Amino acid sequence: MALSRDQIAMRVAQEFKDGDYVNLGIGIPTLAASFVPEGISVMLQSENGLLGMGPYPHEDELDADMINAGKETVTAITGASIFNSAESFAMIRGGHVDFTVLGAFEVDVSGNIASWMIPGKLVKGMGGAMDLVAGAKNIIVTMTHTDKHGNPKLLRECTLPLTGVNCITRIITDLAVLEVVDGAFLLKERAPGVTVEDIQAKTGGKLVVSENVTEMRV
Amino acid sequence: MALSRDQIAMRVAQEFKDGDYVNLGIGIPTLAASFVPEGISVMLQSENGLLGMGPYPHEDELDADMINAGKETVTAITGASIFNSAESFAMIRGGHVDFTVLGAFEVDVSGNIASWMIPGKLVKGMGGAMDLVAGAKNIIVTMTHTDKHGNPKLLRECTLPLTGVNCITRIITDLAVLEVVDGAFLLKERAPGVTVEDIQAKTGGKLVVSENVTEMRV
Amino acid sequence: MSGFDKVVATYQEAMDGLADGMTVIAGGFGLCGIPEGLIAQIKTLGIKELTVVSNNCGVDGFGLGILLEDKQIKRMVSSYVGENALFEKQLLNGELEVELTPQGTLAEKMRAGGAGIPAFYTATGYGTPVGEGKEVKTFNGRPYILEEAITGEFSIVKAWKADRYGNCIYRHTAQNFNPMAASAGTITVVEAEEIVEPGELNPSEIHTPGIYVNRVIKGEFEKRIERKVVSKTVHNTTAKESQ
Amino acid sequence: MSGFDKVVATYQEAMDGLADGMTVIAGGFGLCGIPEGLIAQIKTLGIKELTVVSNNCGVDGFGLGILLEDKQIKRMVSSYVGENALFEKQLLNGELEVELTPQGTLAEKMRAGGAGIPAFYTATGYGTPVGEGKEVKTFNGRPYILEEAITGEFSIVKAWKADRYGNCIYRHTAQNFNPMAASAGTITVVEAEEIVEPGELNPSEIHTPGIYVNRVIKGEFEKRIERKVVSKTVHNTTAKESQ
Repeated sequence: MALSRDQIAMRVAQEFKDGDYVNLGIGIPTLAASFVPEGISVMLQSENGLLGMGPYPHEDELDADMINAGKETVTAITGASIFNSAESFAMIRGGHVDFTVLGAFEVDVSGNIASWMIPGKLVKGMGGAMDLVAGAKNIIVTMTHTDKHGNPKLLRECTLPLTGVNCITRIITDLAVLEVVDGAFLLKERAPGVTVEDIQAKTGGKLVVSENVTEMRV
Repeated sequence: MALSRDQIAMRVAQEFKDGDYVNLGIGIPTLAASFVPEGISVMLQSENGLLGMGPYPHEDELDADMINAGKETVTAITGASIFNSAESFAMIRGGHVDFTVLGAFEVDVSGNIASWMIPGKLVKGMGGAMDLVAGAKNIIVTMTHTDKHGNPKLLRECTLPLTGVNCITRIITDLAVLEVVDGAFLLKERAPGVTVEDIQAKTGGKLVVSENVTEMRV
Repeated sequence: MSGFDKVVATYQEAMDGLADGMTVIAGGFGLCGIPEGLIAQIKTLGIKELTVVSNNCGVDGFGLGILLEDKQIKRMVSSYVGENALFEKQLLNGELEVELTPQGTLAEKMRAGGAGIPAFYTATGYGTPVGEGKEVKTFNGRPYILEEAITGEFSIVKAWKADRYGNCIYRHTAQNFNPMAASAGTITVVEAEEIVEPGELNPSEIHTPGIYVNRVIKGEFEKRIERKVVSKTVHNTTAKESQ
Repeated sequence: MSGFDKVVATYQEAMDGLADGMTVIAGGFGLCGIPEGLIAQIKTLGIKELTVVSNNCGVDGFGLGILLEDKQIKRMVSSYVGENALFEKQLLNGELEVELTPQGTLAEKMRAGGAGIPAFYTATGYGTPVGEGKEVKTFNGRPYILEEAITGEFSIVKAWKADRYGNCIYRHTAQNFNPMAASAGTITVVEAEEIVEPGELNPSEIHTPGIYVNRVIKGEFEKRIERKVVSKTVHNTTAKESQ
């Protein structure tokens, strides 16, 4: 059965190692912060200039000068640092952030990602997404395996304008965990109750099935 | 009569306007800080990361963490700021420093300057000089008009490796004040008791005499 | 040090010299750390045909959004826009141009503008619409695009505390783009919550040295929150560990 | 947050992994703000064929100068060198190479290395020996040269206070090249006068965020003064006005 948003986030959080600096996009990626495994600490980077982002504030902690990259009110953890936007993206672009987790409209077998623009719809901008996919050491894309019409979002070649090229290494969907290897999606894990054939049918680009496909632990 | 070092410095200080940010090189330029005219304030930038450099410290103020670009112990004035070297040269390169005053071996009618390297002698490096001549809005060269053998230092074309090209606008020597205009040295002021002919004889590059050559006030 | 006293008393003095067609670089991220009074003054002045460089364009009726009301902005350089209906309408009408720039590239372009770096290479945007028409060069086997610096006739900046010499510090994440904006304007105007005397700020804690600043004015700020999100749970703020 | 505790107890751990032929980027300006104990550890390790990137190379018997004694440095990238006799001798002997780089370009190259900017244009050095062989491009009628970023296997940094997460602040002009060095090393080691607990440093006053730092060690510093100059006159420190 397809995973819930929380379950996808739970699987994402299993990627983190103790001591990782992580930038989480809006949506499912942000949920991953709630499922960091026992004994593991990660520090959250918010690209508007905060390293060590904490939970949302209580009513009495609200501060207009303390927001995250989604413009939401936040707190800082003990030991956080705050800096300007150039410094923040120096961290990102310079490869100092260990993980970036973000959503996408499409990814393809070349590791390209399209996540910011649907022609014909109003374009609001890429924000920090292009910098993040160009800079982070490891990028994880989280999304549903297909769109709401059932069309594959893992493609041979992205059809939408790109956010970045040749940058995606790992994709975690509601059906599977895949890596981008040698011009194909390498299937590593499948959601409980989902068959390899289901995944094959819902994947647009070339799929290579790993010798040992395991079940996602969620 | 040729001016003393102090007199050259005194003439340099007359260039400053109230509110100027100034970077002074080692030697005569540094002396200029002592002759800033009444009613005028300038703020000194030291390229190792100090804006608002003060006088040398008293013995009881000595602090190894407080030095100037010449590696000498210094103090900071009230209202100073201290920053890293990249920020310091962002200020310089970005044209935020109003005046740079520095010495030179040679200058020429194209506004080129040679100040850091004499082939055959040990080369110690350019330090911040190349950044300063590339960045400041106004550069004043202070030097003796001739070398110790009496050879001109104001030339048609510099013979030594350059520090910067097409960047010098004003030269203040022990004999004269000159500007670099249209491929020539424009003589604006002469030292008391020094004739235009003296200056002409000691200048290597084309000299144009201003219609109204005044006497340097020192 | 009278020549370094940059404090002005009125918004009129603060924005004196701003004219039609100029480029204004504004600090702020969303509604956080924006020079509210300086923006209001630009509206009052009725200056038109502005190019505004800012990560966002405010919201309907607040922040840079108020400059849309009388169509004062011709062109917007931002990473994320369209948080307001008027912006969308003017964009679709062709009354407003937008140059979308990745957030990190935008920050770096402003910094470069202030630092005398005319252009730099970045991997951000290579192979995307952002990279189209830009020079490409490969370093260590990876392709990068050339991005040029941004400067403006005016920069408007919001500080927490500024001293009379223009030294500024920013509060929490209201820092964001403000230091880069401060460095990139020919005339940089700082609107501060508090003006202090020189010496009250620790020299090593100053975010923007006064050399970048031309005018300082004390402002009153509404500090509107764009997205108020509150936690209902008890939490400690030390770690993201197994919450 | 155990995964973020970067404090190590010994200099051996601090410089673990350093090997012959590596590039070491060092903070400091002259003898001000130099990681004395980390330099001593490199000497102890006897690592050879190093490329050292630092504004200067210390003096005879102190600072980076001690690495010359056993000819550990193959190549020096600096803006100003030769404050010591041994340096001069090895340079003239051909035992040591020097790449002279303008001070501002050196700082920017380190920053670029840390910031993922592979190269940038600067006017500094155009038309001089520094510009020879470098790409030239004209922006707004002015020629600029292309300078590439510097990164290193190790960066050694001297902080005033560092917390366990690696957040650093520097004292006075001992800041200098240290923040850029910190950003440009694959492994960045900070030697601090004092190690504090997370939370003791104000987040907005941190000069180097801990993300750039891999190891932190508490050092003891001699802090030698290179040029002690003392004023004999009575002065106030408020202004350079008509002294």
